[in-house]
Formats: sequence, structure tokens, C-alpha cells
Amino acid sequence: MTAGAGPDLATASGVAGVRGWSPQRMWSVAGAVVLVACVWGFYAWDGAQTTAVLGGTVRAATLLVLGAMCGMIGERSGIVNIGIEGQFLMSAFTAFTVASMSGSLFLGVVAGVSTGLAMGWMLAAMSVGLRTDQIIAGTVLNIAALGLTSFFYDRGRSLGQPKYQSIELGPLADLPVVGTALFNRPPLTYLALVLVVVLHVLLLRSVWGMRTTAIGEHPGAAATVGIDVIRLRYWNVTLAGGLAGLGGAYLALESVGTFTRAMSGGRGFLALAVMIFGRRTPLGAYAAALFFGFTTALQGQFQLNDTFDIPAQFVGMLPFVVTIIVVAAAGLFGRMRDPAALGQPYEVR
Amino acid sequence: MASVVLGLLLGAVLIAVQGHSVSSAYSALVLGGAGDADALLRTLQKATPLVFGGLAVAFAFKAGLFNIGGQGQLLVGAAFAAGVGFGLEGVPLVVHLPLALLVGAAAGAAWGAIAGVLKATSGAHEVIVTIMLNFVAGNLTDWLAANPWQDRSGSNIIARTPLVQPSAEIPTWGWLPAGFVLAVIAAFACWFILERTTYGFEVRSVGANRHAARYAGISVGCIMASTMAVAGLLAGLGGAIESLGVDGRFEAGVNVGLGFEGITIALLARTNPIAVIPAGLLVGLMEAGAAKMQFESGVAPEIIDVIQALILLFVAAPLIVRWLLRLRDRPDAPDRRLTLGAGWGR
Amino acid sequence: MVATAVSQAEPEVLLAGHGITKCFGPVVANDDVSVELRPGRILALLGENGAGKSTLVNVLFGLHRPDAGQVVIADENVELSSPHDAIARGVGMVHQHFQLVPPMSVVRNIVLGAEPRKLGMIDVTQARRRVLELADRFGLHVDPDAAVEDLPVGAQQRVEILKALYRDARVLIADEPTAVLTPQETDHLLDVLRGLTAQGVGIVFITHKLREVMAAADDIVVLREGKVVGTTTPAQTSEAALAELMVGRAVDLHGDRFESGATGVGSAAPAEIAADDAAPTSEAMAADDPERPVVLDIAGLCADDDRGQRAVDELSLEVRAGEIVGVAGVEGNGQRELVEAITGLRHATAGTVSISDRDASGARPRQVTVIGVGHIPEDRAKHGLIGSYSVADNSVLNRYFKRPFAAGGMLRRDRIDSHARDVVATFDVRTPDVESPADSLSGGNKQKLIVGREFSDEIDLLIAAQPTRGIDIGAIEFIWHRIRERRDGGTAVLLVSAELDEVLALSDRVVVMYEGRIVATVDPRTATREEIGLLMAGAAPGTECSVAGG
Amino acid sequence: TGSDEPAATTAAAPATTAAAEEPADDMDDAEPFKIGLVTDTGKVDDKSFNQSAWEGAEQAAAALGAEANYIETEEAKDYENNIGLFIEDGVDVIITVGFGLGDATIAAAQANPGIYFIGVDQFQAEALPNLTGLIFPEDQSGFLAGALAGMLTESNIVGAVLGTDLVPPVVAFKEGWEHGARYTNPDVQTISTYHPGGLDVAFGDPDWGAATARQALDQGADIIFGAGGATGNGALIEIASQEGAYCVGVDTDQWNTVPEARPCLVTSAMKLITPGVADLIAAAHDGSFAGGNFLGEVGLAPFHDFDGIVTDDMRATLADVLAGLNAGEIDTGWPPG
Ligand SMILES: Nc1ncnc2c1ncn2[C@@H]1O[C@H](COP(=O)(O)OP(=O)(O)OP(=O)(O)O)[C@@H](O)[C@H]1O
Ligand SMILES: Nc1ncnc2c1ncn2[C@@H]1O[C@H](COP(=O)(O)OP(=O)(O)OP(=O)(O)O)[C@@H](O)[C@H]1O
Ligand SMILES: [Mg+2]
Ligand SMILES: [Mg+2]
Repeated sequence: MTAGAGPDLATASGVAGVRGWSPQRMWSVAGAVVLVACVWGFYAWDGAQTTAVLGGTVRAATLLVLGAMCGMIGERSGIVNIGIEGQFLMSAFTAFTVASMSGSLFLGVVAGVSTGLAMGWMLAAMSVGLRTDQIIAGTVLNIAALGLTSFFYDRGRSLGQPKYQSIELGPLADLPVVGTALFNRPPLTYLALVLVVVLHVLLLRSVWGMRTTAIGEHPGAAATVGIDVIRLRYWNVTLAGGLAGLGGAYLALESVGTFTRAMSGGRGFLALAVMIFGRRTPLGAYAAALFFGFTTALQGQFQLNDTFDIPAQFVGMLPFVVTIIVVAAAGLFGRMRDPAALGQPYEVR
Repeated sequence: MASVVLGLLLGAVLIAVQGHSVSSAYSALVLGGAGDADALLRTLQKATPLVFGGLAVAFAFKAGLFNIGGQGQLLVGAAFAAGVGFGLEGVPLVVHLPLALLVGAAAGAAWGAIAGVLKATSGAHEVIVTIMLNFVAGNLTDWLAANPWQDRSGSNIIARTPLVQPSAEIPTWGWLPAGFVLAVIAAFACWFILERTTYGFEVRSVGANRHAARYAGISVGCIMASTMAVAGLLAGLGGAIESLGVDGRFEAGVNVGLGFEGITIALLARTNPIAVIPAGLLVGLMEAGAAKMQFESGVAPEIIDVIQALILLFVAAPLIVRWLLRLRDRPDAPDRRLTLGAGWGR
Repeated sequence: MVATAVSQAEPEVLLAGHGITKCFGPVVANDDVSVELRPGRILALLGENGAGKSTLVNVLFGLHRPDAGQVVIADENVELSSPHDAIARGVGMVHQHFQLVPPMSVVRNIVLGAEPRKLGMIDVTQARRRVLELADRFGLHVDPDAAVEDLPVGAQQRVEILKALYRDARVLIADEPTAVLTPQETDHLLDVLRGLTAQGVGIVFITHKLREVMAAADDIVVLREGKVVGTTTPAQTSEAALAELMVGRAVDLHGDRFESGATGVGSAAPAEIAADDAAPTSEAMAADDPERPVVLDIAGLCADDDRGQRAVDELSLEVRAGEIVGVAGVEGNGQRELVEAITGLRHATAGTVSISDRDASGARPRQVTVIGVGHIPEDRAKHGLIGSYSVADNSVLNRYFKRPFAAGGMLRRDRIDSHARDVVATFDVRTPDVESPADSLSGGNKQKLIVGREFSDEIDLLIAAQPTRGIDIGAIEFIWHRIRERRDGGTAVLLVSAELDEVLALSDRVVVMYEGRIVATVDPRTATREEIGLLMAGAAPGTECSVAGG
Repeated sequence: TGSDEPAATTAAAPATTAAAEEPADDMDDAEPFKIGLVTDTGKVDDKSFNQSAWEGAEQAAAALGAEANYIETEEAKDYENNIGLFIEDGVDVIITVGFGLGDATIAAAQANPGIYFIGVDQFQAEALPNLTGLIFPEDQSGFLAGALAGMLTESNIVGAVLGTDLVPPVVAFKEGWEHGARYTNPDVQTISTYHPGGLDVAFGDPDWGAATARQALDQGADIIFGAGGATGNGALIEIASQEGAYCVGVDTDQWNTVPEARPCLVTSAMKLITPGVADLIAAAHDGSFAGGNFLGEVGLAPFHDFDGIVTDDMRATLADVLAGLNAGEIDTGWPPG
């Protein structure tokens, strides 16, 4: 990145709005520094537990960030996607079913991603093509996915082989603190990490990313310079569905290794929260996902260690309460604006 | 109406594909939902929280807010109403029942107001906050039912409160549960408030054009906070009626998903408070009849979800219906497309 | 003309529409309209609001499909299926409502859709270079890295033009490009357009301002109700004749104390209007008569803009009953913030505002309304109306809670409807009925509805921000007349307008704002456009006239 | 693989609170014997107690030439209605699965003295002649498994990933497991987690189960008990991918229900619901049905692939523990106090 591109990048993101060292940015950097220091301190104090928590963090974050990126591409194009939960569930179902029938995890992933694409296309067809209200379209996906996966759920089916296993990335995996958490992971986690970085660059710097921002902010303006708004929205929402599909495959074939009814357990909604919290940038969403994953893992660790003698129900509130507090506090430091055309169907005149 | 028919038709195709008899499935569904007084009672009982949940979503939509928090608001309403219902003894019905309902409604309102106040003061997105609050409410009420308020009588090991006192029970008149009457009243009240009062004018203004509302002297923050409180109140009331009129107590885990269905209902009703009543009845009927359908024809009850999704899709996209029914596009046909997205996109 | 020329050679006709007809439902927006643009010429389209100007150019640009008729570009008959086709043939358009993506930078906005790229990434360096070159060549200066939303409208206008030029436009369509510009900016823009024609570019230019047409156009086409009612040139016509052609009757635009002649169509004024205005004139002469009570008293007011920069800087000002104080200034010099701070829409960081001897510092919008302030907001779509609400609801938008429209928290529909019918009748709002949504009204009628609403209550102070922006002469005349009427009835009026003609025509006293301060107070009877223009540009000797104090 | 016989089971103990009275014999024997089963809010294929009970019903139906049918409860509020559907249909035996149906079952049994009711996991405080609660000493089952874990662990850390503590049997399993581990290995450290969410998700969240199991492995646990429906199954599958770690299943022999867990599955802490239900149905059929409570068998599932690592010493210790449990000499930590 050249220095000159800096400000341009910030405005291009469409959400930053403020350039340079805004209080917002200073707070996040300060927060990050404190966090790293704390983690390091804990690692020195109890390596095994810190590794366990960090591992749990990355694990929970992976699914969330995939869903968040799916939501983000849609929202940046002006389409709200509250059907991520349904996309997760449906593609977890097909990924598992195909993997178990074919005996190939890879084919399962392909099936999961394809299902995600298909559901993305359905969302696009409803909200872009038919100009159905986007929230309804997403809700349709959610209800239909829950119903269909339960209806066709096959009782006896099992994967018939181990789920995706961790791959050590050579010496990187031996690094202290982050070694296990980041560099001894199963393949889809690596893939997700790569996607986060690639998508971040693409969204903020590529022609595609800029046009996507344009159709989400001012589709009319985009149309007057010859961008086919409908087409690009179709493509984006469909492709974004592939990310959620990957998330579903990750859930069924890497994180869990089986399928059960309603196994996404609300994580598609959490992904939405992560996306907004992460200010609709992939890296931001990953940070938010890690934060959320961290509170989840920490909550598990508190219980494992009997750290506090308080009921599980209260420990279990931790991630949610912390998220509310952080979202509210972040709001006080600088509000985020939604893409201007978000939620509004675009009609060619 | 065409949407409902189409949804049922496609559902029939699925049932047939699975090798079951469509006619026996659907007749069992209807008989199970309205075949006799008992079935009707169950349908109305099921419709009650759906109507309240639908109102909670629809009302917030009018101010441009997307309330995904119906579930949490309903849970706290149900738990606190039950708390008052069993906790107070020797109070006459005319005091006890209204008090229990009021406390449930207030608990829901408070829960909803959290999201509204945060949105107004810090801009925290109500969608995030209400989703998080659902989880928190689930945990909180589970804990209440398993700990301080647990029924310690006899051999009970279940995480639930004692039965509410008779003085706090909502009566049922034959096949007509009083709770459903309250739901209908609430729907009309919502319509009246929105269309006929200055407060409703303010709510709708904030939803339609926030800037103009501010110009018009409306305090946007106050309206957001109060709208979410009203939405929470409605959901909380639905929960209270569930505890006092259907379950007779609060039990961890039995109100699962009731609040979320409000979103479906509100959408089916196109956020029109009055239309929420038939929407709630339709879904209530299908849910009440699902068990009989499985029992008589072996069709898994999940088919109901699929049919609901299809109906919703057809309601939302009249274009599909027209295409499917090969209706000619009349040029002067009003555009009945439903839009709610504004609630999110700002 | 028969299009025989090959596109290689200089085409005879750059852009033309032959027999264009376009309907929106029952509305015939264009009815068999024919226009022709030749290289190096400026074609001005004139017409009332809703006459069909925008529709016509939208058809020529491929945004609308015509129901009948033929579009010709560079001597070739073409079928345009999207703007892309027009752009590819060298047609550029500066839209009435800017087609810019607000949070994106200037460079990105300009290159959007035709990006220089390297491996799928935007070649930022090259894009910047090309934009800066272009800006230099045409003298259109912009900060390439600024977000468009942070720019004043004038600069956004330049970005729009650069956007078209970046695409090598040989035809530039500009739909009301001067509606939001100051005189200097307008003059500059006209220079730029002239410069473009010198390079062979043809320009279609839509405006409501006759002065601009007379100054810049080569050909003039006047539309009324979708039909061409006249084709002429500046040499063959006069402003008065044009005005009459547009509206279909004689109009008075005559500011009675402003005789510079630039807008002078006074000769065509009906006697009654002239008489109307004549009476108050003498009265208004004595407007700063200390006998009259001070209604609006601002002292040391400070306010920040949306970005947190100080926009109003220790400003003091008094407006007395029965006088119109006009605020002149280049847009973005704190006028908007000033109005918002007075009306409670914006938090004032220092200073006091008192209205009718009541302290209104930090008052909320509702309190300000209740004190007796009418406010015509600058952005009618954003602040003035709720588009999805009916005309009736909009007619009580900021008074719905008061008697007789509400009692005991209930709305009284019958009262609201009859009030709305009054407003519609009195203020000549053209709408099928009061139940129609405000969105279905044309710009001028929206504005009349707002004015009607604000005038239908007892007010001591009227704050009018850009009250006639983008509306046609007939409607302007009407609104001006109403504002004068109010003034004569004893209301204090603060008029903020980017339209210098308007400020001069209406005001009893003019203050010039520059960078958040009042840099001069001038007498509209004696000041010239040029003088005020200089003050607006910040060329004042820095002497802040202490009008407020005295 | 090991034998199909359970590795160790407690003695089946017929209820002592039986009320001897026979229900009125108004059944029409010309019709086939009909069995109806109402699930808890779950599916008959949940790989857990609903499924076990349904298999018991199917077994009995096959053995008796009877008809069996089920209704899957969608919402807890429908228990009564769903039972009612079978009553209307005129079935002979109704099985209700899960303690949640307790009240509804009692009410139905009282109203329909001519129908036999079997309430799985439903303790009967007062005996009804036509209602038997099939209950299990989960603590004992957990204790046996814990005792084995205490002997197998090398890191001296044993973990448990559990459904919610809102459900008493889960707590009983956990207490038994921890006490069992400490019984055979006083140095052992037990780390256990309940799902922190509500009842609605606690048993259906394999992702949480897997992630939490991984956290327990990462901090040194080498044998982990997964008890809590799909949540526990998620934990088992996760442990299967860790070399050298063992896992313990719950309720049924999860060797069969969760094949993905085979690489780590040493045994399962079983509640033998299937035979319990089948036996009770048979009793109803031949008229030997006794109301009150029926204490079902619990025990350890076969070791299958891990038969070799369970030494004779360990087996001997397990046998001692079993004897002690049967004799009531061992404190399983449950019920508390
Ligand atoms: N998209 C549309 N749908 C329906 N009617 C339209 C549409 N666009 C324009 N019209 C109608 O067509 C007529 C011509 O509108 P047009 O925008 O061309 O007017 P205009 O001359 O540009 O007016 P103005 O000076 O206000 O910009 C108006 O009556 C308007 O209401
Ligand atoms: N969908 C529509 N239905 C009916 N009329 C429409 C529609 N869209 C636009 N119009 C009409 O077209 C006219 C021209 O639209 P345009 O956007 O140019 O506004 P305008 O009248 O010029 O307003 P302004 O002066 O505020 O710019 C509007 O006045 C409006 O009445
Ligand atoms: Mg126009
Ligand atoms: Mg206009």
C-alpha cells in the first residue's frame, strides 16, 4: 500500500468516512495493544489454558466471519441478508449429506458451497429480481431451510470418516501463543483466513469493490455510468451465498463432523451482529468475530475451571452482554452509517 | 389468499413426493386445528402469542425499527407474570390477574426499551442488541425457573415455577380463551394508536422520514425508545398470557421460538396490525393440526414450516403469484409490494 | 435532416430527438417533441416544473425508453437501451439530482464505471493523474481525495462535469446545473461551458433562469405541458417573452426596489401585482425603524457543521417585525448551520437566540414552532415533507399536535383534511386530492405545500431557506408574493438564499455571510450584483458591520 | 470388536412401590395390540432417549405382533393433545418419553384407567395402577464410567461436556462421573462444562460441544464424557480426531449411534431404555403390568475396539464398584446432600 492511497482507501470503504487518526481508530488500536499484552501475560501464566482459549476463539470466529462476509457483500451492494442462518443450515445439510454419500469431504464442501450459491441466488432472485422486501426474503430462506432440512433429515446417516483434521504449518505451528491457535488448524479455517484478507483487499481496492460500494450507496449514480446494477447485485448476492455455504460446510465437516437439526443455533444472526460490529469490512468483521469467539471461549474456560461460583446461565450471558456493551460504547465513539441504498429495491426505469 | 392456496399446493406436492396421502394429511391438519371445540381452543391458544409477537414486530416496523427481540421480550413477560401469579397469595382475582399481566407487560416493555434506549442514545443497532438480549433473556428466565422460583413441591425436578394461583389464571370460555380476546383487542388498539393518535403520527413519521420528523419537532430518540418499549410490552403481554392462561406456570424451554414466529406473522400481515389477527390464526391452525396430521398420515410436522415459508414467499412477491396464476398484469393494478427494508437500511 | 454523414467526419447533428413521445401512466411527459443540437452550440431547454425537460433529456441519454420517436446521435439513428449506449457514443450528462456516490472520493466518482485498472485493482495513481490533468485543462478545480459528501455543491457540480468529460463526451447534457450555484459559480460554469463549445462540444442546458439563457444559449427551446411551444435564439427574444411563453401568461418577476434590469420583466407585470407591491414599499423603506420590535435577536452564536468544524462563528443579527432580512452568501458559509441553530435542529455551541423576547437558545424544534416561528427548510425532500404521507398529513406536519388538529392525543382527521383543502386552494397546490402522497407532487407544488403549511398559522418569525430553489417562474412569483404579504402583515422574515436575484428582490436589508460571519450589511436598493458577489467571495475589507448592535 | 453384551450393568430392580391392582380389563382382544409413543420435544431419531424408547416400542411390537406408532412433539404445550390423539385412537399402551411429560401423563392415566402408560424418566411420587415410571439411576451409570476414566487417564485430567444443568438426569450423570473418577483415582482433576444456553439449544448444539471438548483437550484432559444429545455427540466426534484421547458416550451404546466417535469411544454410560420399554410393554400385554416406578438397568456399554486397553485389574475394580453400587455402599454424589 502506498502512502498516497491511504485516504482514498478510507473513503472507498464507504464506512470509515473519517480519515487519519480519528478517535475511533485510536481507540481500536489502543484496545488491540492492551489485548495483545493481556494475552501474552496470560500465556506466560498458563500456556495450556491460554492456548485452549485462543484455539476456541479462532474456531468460533471462523464460522462467524464467513457469515459476516456473506452479509457484508450483500449489504455493501444494498441488499440486507438476514437469511444467513438458513444458508448455513441448508448448506451444512447438503455438505454433510453429500460427503457422507460420496465418502469425500471435498465433494461435501463443493455441495455446501453450491447450496450456498443457490440460496444466494434465491435471495437475489427474490430481493433483486422480484424486488421482494429483503427482510422477508431472508426470513423465507430461514424458515424454508429449517423446515426442509428437518423434513428431509435422514436419521441413520453418518459421515463414515473423520471430519477435517488439523494441518500443522511447519515451524509456524510451534510459535508461542498463536502457534496452535492460528497455524495448526484444519483446512477450511485456513481457507477462511485467506478469504478474509483477499476479500478485504478486493472490497476496498478493486474495481469490483468500488462498483459494489457504488451500487449500495447510490445505485442510480452507478447506473448512469453504465454499471448494470441489477446484474452486479445478482452476482454479488449469489457469490456471497457461497461464503455462507462454505460456512455451512465448515460447520458440518470441519467444526462438528455431523449434521443435526437446527445445528446452526442462531450463529447466522450472530454473524450479522459481527458484520455490523466490524463495520462491514472483512478485517473488521474478523476482529469482531475473534472478539465474540473470545468471550465465548472464555466463558467455557470459566466453567471448566470453576473460576466463578456462579450458575452456568450467568456465565453463558457473558458474550452477549459484553457485545451489547461494546456495541453501545462503540456507538458513542462514532456512529456507523449504513450504505445509503440498503434495503431499497432498485428498479430500472 | 392466493398465496395461501399456492403455498398449500406446493406443500401438497412435497407430501405426495414423500409418498403420503395429501387429502388425508390436509384433512387431518384442518380437523386437528378446527375439527372440534378442543381443536379450536388449541388453535386460538396458539394464535394468541403469535398475534402478540406479530404486533411486537409490526409496531416497531412502523418506526423503522426491526425488532428481532420478540423472543426475549416474551420470555421475560412470561417469567415475571408467572412470578407474580404464584408468588402472591390471597389476592382477589380482580387485582391479582391484572397485576400479573401488568408486571409481565412491564417486564417485556423494559426489555424492549433497552434496545430502544441504546439505539437512541448511542446508535447501537437494534438488530444486534435485540438478538443479544434474546440470548440473555433465555438464560435469565431459565435461571429463575431453575433456582429462586423453582417449584420445590413434591418430587418436581423440572426447571419450572409452581402453578399460578387460581386468582391469577386467565379464564377460558368454552373454546374461547380470554387471552385470544386480549390479543384481538391489542391488535385493534395498535391500529388505533398508529392511525388515530398523535403518538402514532409521530411513530410513523420517524419510520417514514427521520429527518422530517425531527424538523416537525418530534424527538426521534424518544419515539424510538418508546416504540421499542411498546413492542416489548406487546410481546411481554403475549408471554404473560402464555404463563397465566395456557401453561399455568413458567417453565424453562417451553416457550421456545414463539417470539421469533412474530416476524413471520408480521410479514404475512404486511405489518398491518389488524391483518396480524388472521395471519396468527392461520399459522396457529397449522401448528395445532400438525400433530394430528403426522398421526393420521405420517407426514412429519416440519412440512408446516416449509408451507409457511412458501406462503410468506408468495405474499412477499406477488409477481410470482401472478406469474404462476398467469394473471394478466393490469396496468392500473396497484403495486402491492411490501417494503420493510427501510427499517434496516438507515 | 437526413443522417447521411459517416461518424468519422464532424457530424452535422450531435444529438437530436425527433417526435419524442413519453408517457408515465396517464401523464404525457413529452408529446411529439423534436430538438436538435449541433456541434459547438448550447441549446437551452426552458419550461415550467413538470414541462417535460428532464424527461426529454433522460430519453436522449437512454435513461427512459421513448414510447414513440427517434433518437439521433452523431447523425445516426440509435436505439438506446441504457445510458451505457449513450455514454459509448460520447454523450455525457450532468443530472439535476447529482449522480455521485457520496462517501466515495472525487477520483473514484469520476472514474467509476471506466476505471483504469491493473490486475483488476484500480490503478489509483493513474486515475488521479488523469483526473488532475482533466481538471487543469478545463479549469475545474477539485480536491481529488475529498469525499464527495464533504464537498460544497459547487464542487460537486464540477465533479459531475469532470465525470462526463472524463468519458470524452462530445455532447454534454446539463439538467439545471445552476440551480444550486452562486452568481460567481454560475458565471464560471457558463464560461466553462463556453470553453467546451469552443472545442466542438455540444451542450444541452436546462435552467429556470432566463438571465442565464440570454447570456449563454445559442438556441432556445421552450416546453410547456410536454410540447414544444417555441424555438428561438437569444437575439430574437427577450426575457419577458420567454417567461410568457413558458407559463402561458404574463409574469412579474420584478423586484420593486431592484432596477438593475437583469431580471427586469416589470413591464409585463399585471397592474394589480405592481400595486400590491407598491404600497408596502414605502412602509418597508422604514423597516429598520427602531419603533418596530426586534423579533429575532441573535448574539454571539456559534455552531459546528456535521464534521465538527465551526460553521457559524460568533454571529450576531437582529430581525425586526415587518422586515425581510436577506442572507446572501456562497453556499457552505454557515447559512445552513445558522438556520438549523435558530430552529433547534442543531446544537449551538455558544451564544444566545431570542425570539419575540423569549430566550430560545437551545430550544428544541417543537418549542421553536410553538413560539411562533415558521420554517421553510432548505431541503424539501429531506426535511420539509414526508414523501409517503398524504398531502393532508404533510399540511400539518409540524402542527399536528395542536388544536384543532388534535385533541386529547387523538388526531382529528376531519379538521386536518379541511385544513389541507384550504392550503391546497389558497396556495394553488396542484394535486388530485389531499389524500395523494406528497411524493406524487412536482417540485414546485411540494414547495407551495410547505409554504402553505408554514403560513397557515400565526407566526411572528418566518425563516425561509432557499424558498424557491429549482422551481419555475410561476411558482417563484407566487411564493415571493406570499412572503411579501407576510412581511407586510408584520412578520419578521429571515431569508436565506443562494439566489442573489432573490435576495435582492425580496429583502429590505441584506447581510452577506462569509465563513460563518456576517461580513457586511448592504442596502439592496443601492448595492450592485457585482459588489455583493465580491463580498460573498470574501473580498470584503474585513469590516464587520455591526448591524446587530445598532 | 468386543461383544455386544454390556460390559457391566446394574441389576434390574423391579419397583417396590408397585400397586398390585389390575386395571379394568376392557380391552377388545380381537383388535391388534396397539402401542403409541409420544416424544419429548425431539425426534424419534435423535440418537438418544427418544430413539431408544421408540426402538423399545418397535422391538415389543415385533415380538408381540402389535402395531406401534409415534407422534413427535413440536412444542411442550402439545403433550396433552398428542397423548389425547392416541387415547382417541384406542391404543393399549402409551409411552411418553421424558420427564417433561410427567404431569400430562399422570393426568391422562388418571382419566383413562383402561390404558397402560409408561413414563420414561418420570418418577412417580404416588403410584397409579396403570402408570409406570421407567427411571434410571443415572448417577450410577456415570459413576461406573467415571471409575473407568479415573483408571484410564494418564494426564489425570478428565473432562465432561454436558447438556444443561436444567435437566436433572444430566446433573446426575455428571456428579456420578466426577465421583467415580475420584473414587478410582484420588489425584484426578475433573473439568466439566454445562452448555450455557437455554433448554432450547442445550441439547442441539454440536458445535459448542465440539469446541468445548477441544478446549478441554487443549488443557490436558485425555478422557472426556459427552452427555447431552447432539451437543454431547459433537464433543465425542471432536475427541475422535485427537490422537490418544478417549471419549465416553451416554444413554445408549454410542458405538452404534455415533459411528464417527469410534476412534475414541471407550464405552458409554448407558441407560437401557430400549429393553426397559420393551419389557414394560410386554408386561402390559400379558397383564403383569404394575404401576409405580420401575428402575431400569444402567451400565457400561461394551469396550469394542478398546477391549484390549481395559486391563483385568480395571475390570476387577469395575466389578467391585458395581457390587458396591448395587449394595448401595458407594456415595455417587447424587442426589446431593
Ligand atoms: N418516473 C416518472 N413517473 C411518473 N411520472 C413522471 C416520471 N417522471 C416524470 N413524470 C411526470 O412527467 C412530467 C414531466 O416531468 P419532468 O421531470 O420531465 O419535468 P421537468 O420539466 O424536468 O420539471 P422540473 O422543472 O421540475 O425539473 C411531470 O408531470 C412528471 O410528474
Ligand atoms: N414515481 C413517480 N410517480 C409520479 N411522479 C413522479 C415519479 N417520479 C417523479 N415524478 C414526478 O417527476 C417530477 C420530476 O422529477 P424530478 O426528480 O425532476 O423532481 P422535480 O420536480 O424537478 O423536483 P425538484 O424541483 O425538487 O428537483 C417530479 O416533480 C414528480 O412529480
Ligand atoms: Mg426536471
Ligand atoms: Mg426541478
